[in-house]
Amino acid sequence: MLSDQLNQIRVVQALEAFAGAVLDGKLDRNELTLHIAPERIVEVCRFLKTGQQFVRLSGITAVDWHPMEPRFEVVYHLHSMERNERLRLTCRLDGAQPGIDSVFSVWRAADWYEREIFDLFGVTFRNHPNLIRILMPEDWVGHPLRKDFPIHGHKYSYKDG
Amino acid sequence: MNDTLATAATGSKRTMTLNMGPQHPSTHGVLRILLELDGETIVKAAPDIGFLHTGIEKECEVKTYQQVVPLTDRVDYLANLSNNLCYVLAVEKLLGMEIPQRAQWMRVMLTELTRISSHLVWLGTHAIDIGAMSVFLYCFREREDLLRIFEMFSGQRMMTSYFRVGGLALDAPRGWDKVVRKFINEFPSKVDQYENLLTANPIWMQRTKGVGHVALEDLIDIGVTGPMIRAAGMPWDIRKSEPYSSYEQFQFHVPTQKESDVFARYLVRVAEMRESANIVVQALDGMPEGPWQADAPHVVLPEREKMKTQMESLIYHFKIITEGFSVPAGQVYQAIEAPRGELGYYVVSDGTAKPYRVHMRTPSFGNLMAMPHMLEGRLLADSIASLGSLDFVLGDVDR
Amino acid sequence: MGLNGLIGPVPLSWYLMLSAILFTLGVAGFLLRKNLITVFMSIELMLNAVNLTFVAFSRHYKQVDGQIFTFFVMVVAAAEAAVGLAIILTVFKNRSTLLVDDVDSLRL
Amino acid sequence: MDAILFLIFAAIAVACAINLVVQKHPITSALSLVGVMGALAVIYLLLGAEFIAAAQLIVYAGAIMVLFVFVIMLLNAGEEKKPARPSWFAKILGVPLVIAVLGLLNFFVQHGSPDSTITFGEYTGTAKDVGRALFTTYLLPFEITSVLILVAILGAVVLARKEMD
Amino acid sequence: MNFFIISLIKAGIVAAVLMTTLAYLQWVERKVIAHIQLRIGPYRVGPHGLLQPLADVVKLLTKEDLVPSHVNKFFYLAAPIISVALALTSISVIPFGPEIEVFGVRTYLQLTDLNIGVLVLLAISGVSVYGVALAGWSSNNKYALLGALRASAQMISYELPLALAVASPLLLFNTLSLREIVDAQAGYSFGFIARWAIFQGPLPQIISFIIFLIAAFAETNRIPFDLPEAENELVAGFHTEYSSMKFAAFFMAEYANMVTICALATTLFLGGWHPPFPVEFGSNYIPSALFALCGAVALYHALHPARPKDRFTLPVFAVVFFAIALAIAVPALNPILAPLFWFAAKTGFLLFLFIWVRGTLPRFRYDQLMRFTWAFLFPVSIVHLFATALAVALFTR
Repeated sequence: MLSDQLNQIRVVQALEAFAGAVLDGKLDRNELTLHIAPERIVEVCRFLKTGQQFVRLSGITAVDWHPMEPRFEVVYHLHSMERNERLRLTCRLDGAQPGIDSVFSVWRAADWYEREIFDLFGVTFRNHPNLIRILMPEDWVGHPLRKDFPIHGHKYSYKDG
Repeated sequence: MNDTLATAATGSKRTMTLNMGPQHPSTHGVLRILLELDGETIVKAAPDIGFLHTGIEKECEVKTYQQVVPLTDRVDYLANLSNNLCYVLAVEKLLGMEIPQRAQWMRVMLTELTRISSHLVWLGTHAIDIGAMSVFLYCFREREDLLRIFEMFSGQRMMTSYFRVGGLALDAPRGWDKVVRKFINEFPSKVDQYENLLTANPIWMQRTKGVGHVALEDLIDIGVTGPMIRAAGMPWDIRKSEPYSSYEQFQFHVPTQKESDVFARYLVRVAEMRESANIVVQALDGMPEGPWQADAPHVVLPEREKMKTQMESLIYHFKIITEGFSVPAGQVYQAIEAPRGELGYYVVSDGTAKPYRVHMRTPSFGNLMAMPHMLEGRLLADSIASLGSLDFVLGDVDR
Repeated sequence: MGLNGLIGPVPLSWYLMLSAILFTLGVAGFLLRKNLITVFMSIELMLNAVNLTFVAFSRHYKQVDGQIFTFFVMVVAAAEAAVGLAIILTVFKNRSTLLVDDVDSLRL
Repeated sequence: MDAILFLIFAAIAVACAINLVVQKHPITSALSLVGVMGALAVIYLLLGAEFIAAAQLIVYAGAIMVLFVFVIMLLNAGEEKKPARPSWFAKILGVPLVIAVLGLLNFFVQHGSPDSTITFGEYTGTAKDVGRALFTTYLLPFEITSVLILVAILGAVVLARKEMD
Repeated sequence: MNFFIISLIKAGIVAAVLMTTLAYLQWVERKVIAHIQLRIGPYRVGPHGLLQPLADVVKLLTKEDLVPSHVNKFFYLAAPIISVALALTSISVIPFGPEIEVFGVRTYLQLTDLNIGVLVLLAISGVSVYGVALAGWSSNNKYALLGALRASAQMISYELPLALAVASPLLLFNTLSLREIVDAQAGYSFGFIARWAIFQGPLPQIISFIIFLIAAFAETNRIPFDLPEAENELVAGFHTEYSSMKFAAFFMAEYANMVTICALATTLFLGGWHPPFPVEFGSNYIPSALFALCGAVALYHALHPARPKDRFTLPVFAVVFFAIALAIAVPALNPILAPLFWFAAKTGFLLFLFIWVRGTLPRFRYDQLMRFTWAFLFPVSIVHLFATALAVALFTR
């Protein structure tokens, strides 16, 4: 499934142990992106951290590909200081009930990033210790970074006449 | 009077909840920390952020690529040029653009000056938090000079927006090198002044040594970057490990300390100021001549003169102004070493003239996560020193 | 005694009477109040009343011994306050109450 | 002059003492006690006991009572709840009994005490006198009090340190 | 009745001078700190901001007298009164100068001389904790309460080394009266070394002077011991909830305490009003000479004005300085003004030290501050007291 060029890369070779976890991959502008099956994300991450020296989670974010399906793409930026290497993992999630396992158990750094995505995109992270809104007020309706959320906010939109 | 202090008199533990912020002199902005105190010892610290959330990431999606640059100024308003640089580098990476040497060196020089200015604000506020009032004003004296330099270059003191996709906004003004050289020649002696007041001061050492310690493994696990992690003994600096904007052509050290306490962070940042000054001197000495903008007419605005005389330039100018330039589809993550740590811009392009998604991996956001670890079990007075050593900017946290 | 008495010297008995009144009030506070700290303060009031008697008699006999006694009483009161307040703190830590009536069992 | 001063400060002392007993809030009581002590310090001055007057303020008002206030603030002790209803017997008998006791005391004091008057300034027990007596005649008790203080400090420290569970 | 009239006049003069001093001390502090920090400080109201204290007073007086609804009103209002009353009372036992004769009336330059003057000052400083503690408690505010708890603990703790530091020179002088203490420091050993307590045999009291100063910083809640009002942790500490004149009262109490404690240090350790070297070497001319020098400098700057306004303001200053210099030089006034000058100069120098330190040092942490007094200052002062006692016992009698 992966191109030969990708299969040359050490990380990709190492990940062959996880059959079916890596759905796709891409080496673009010198950046490696691996497309991971959402249900396998935690074990892949744990393996990358312990086995492949990706000890740092640089950040997690999400992209909303509305109206495409699967709509949400959760993006993990991993970094290995020993190997001086960066790796991007992405997971595609359905728009109806977007949810994915939390990687908090792998990196504590995931805490706030996952809360931020929950807050701004409405993606839930299962097993997250404290999944509450972080940037928006607690009683906020909607998720601002979704593409169907108007830039002015609902309050000032003219949708309802 | 009995319930005034919201005391939880359950069993033998009596704790008091103290709401530090959002309006508090030491939270450096609108940060709210819910502290649970047992006497003066912090049992639990829960930061509450988002008071400065302005939705910059959302706003980026409706601007053209060039229009995003002024927004990045507002993210970390103390290190605006670093934000400019990071965004610009990310877009240039998407475009696959080559930037002329002079622009790259100019960028390096100005971001290093930004680092100095940002560290000066940190040092001043950190010192005044611990009670050393005068250092604050000394630091702001030098920062004032720096802001004047920024104004000279860009016309703005803080919201510079000086770096543009494809180069700089303007060529360097006349006489810039004299002004910068004058500042940078005097600057090391100014750092000596701060150090005279603080480094060997027994009270300063008592207040900062052994305070706010977090082990290196924890720091890495929590995602802390920048001077904080270097103060714990990890010599990791993106300028060295993943050089950008021709940093590989400069000689500099990465100062580190072992102790991972407030004092170590202080030493690291002060040493970084000196290193930055060193880099600026190198940039001044070896500043290459040449164009300050890339030769990419579809991205870079043409010169005024050309626009008025050449049809082609006029068309490009019109197109860039009205609809911007389209960027090939793809996604890039560009990380740079901002004053506070790893600043990363994740830019997704769908091939149009507006970024599809801009995510800012800001250092303050990642560093602030370490705060509960730093505060819990320590004294309330230590919280001030620890918070100061985190060096966060709330605009950077909330975006 | 008239108005003259008001600008003249003060009889010793007045001092003793003041001391008696203060002592009585101290006793009253000790018996009536329920708060441990207030009870403790009533004891201090009684000590003060006694001190006054000492000083008055010291003055009457023109000897300094009464003042020495007062001094010792103060030292004892200081020691007592330190230990007593420490005990009160401990009691409060363990029972979260300061009411005398609630501190009735011997174990802490 | 003497009698006026005495009466003013005696009145203050008594008023503060009554306030101490009557007030519900411990802090108010504590400050009333400070008032009593201040008034007593002035009365000591009238009696010519300068050193004791100063010591009264330094030790009693400045140290012991500050400790009380400190502890009250620390514990955030609130107002006393209304105490259990006193018995009707105590209510009816209490006030007359107090008056009777005071009257009786007055009688004995007036008649039993040596009939002398005290004039301000006639005699002063200076700090020098007190010091001389303290370090000669009363040296042993003085040393013992220092041991007492030491024991008290130890006791207080032990009590404060002890982690009870 | 003569006694009462003289006392009243003296009290009036001392009150007026003290109040002006307090107001201008604040101006001086702002100016000195400003110049340390490369600013110019108050400059707008009057020449060099000299009328700034007046403007501040007017501002504070006309501000709304705010009493928050959640406070314990009685104590909330009583606390600043207690603070300021005690702070102002204590100046009454400080001697400013020797016995003088004005219009045939002989009187001391002192409000009242008590046999136990030193003890009175200690007592007042002990009781003044109540103002702070009550302010914090009655404000019903967490920051204020924490500030008050810190303040009371700190003031009680530092009273010990303070009292012990005071006790050492008392062993030399053998008296508790402040007047006699100053008298005991008169004269010069070997004809030129002033017999101040810090120079006096058998054991110069320099160590206890330093201990006294450190404890004084803590007693007056100044940097590096200003934890009760550490604005970065506790907002404004015990006076967080206070505004307008009630706030000004705390402010005034702080400055009055500073003045008192510096005056006490001068009296106890620096020989009160006695000049640092004998009259034979011309110590009487120094004050006049100093003021004349000030006048000359002012005149010089008026001729070379840095700012246009200086051309008109500085000559006025020069005239005032020359007038003071002349007044001190007048033989009839010299015996009154020269001692006052020396007393004011020494106290002023100590006050300047307070301000200087504030511009330089960071502040301690609470537990460090407590450990500092109990584990270091207290033992050192006890040892020093023993040493002094031993020296006095061995060498003087």
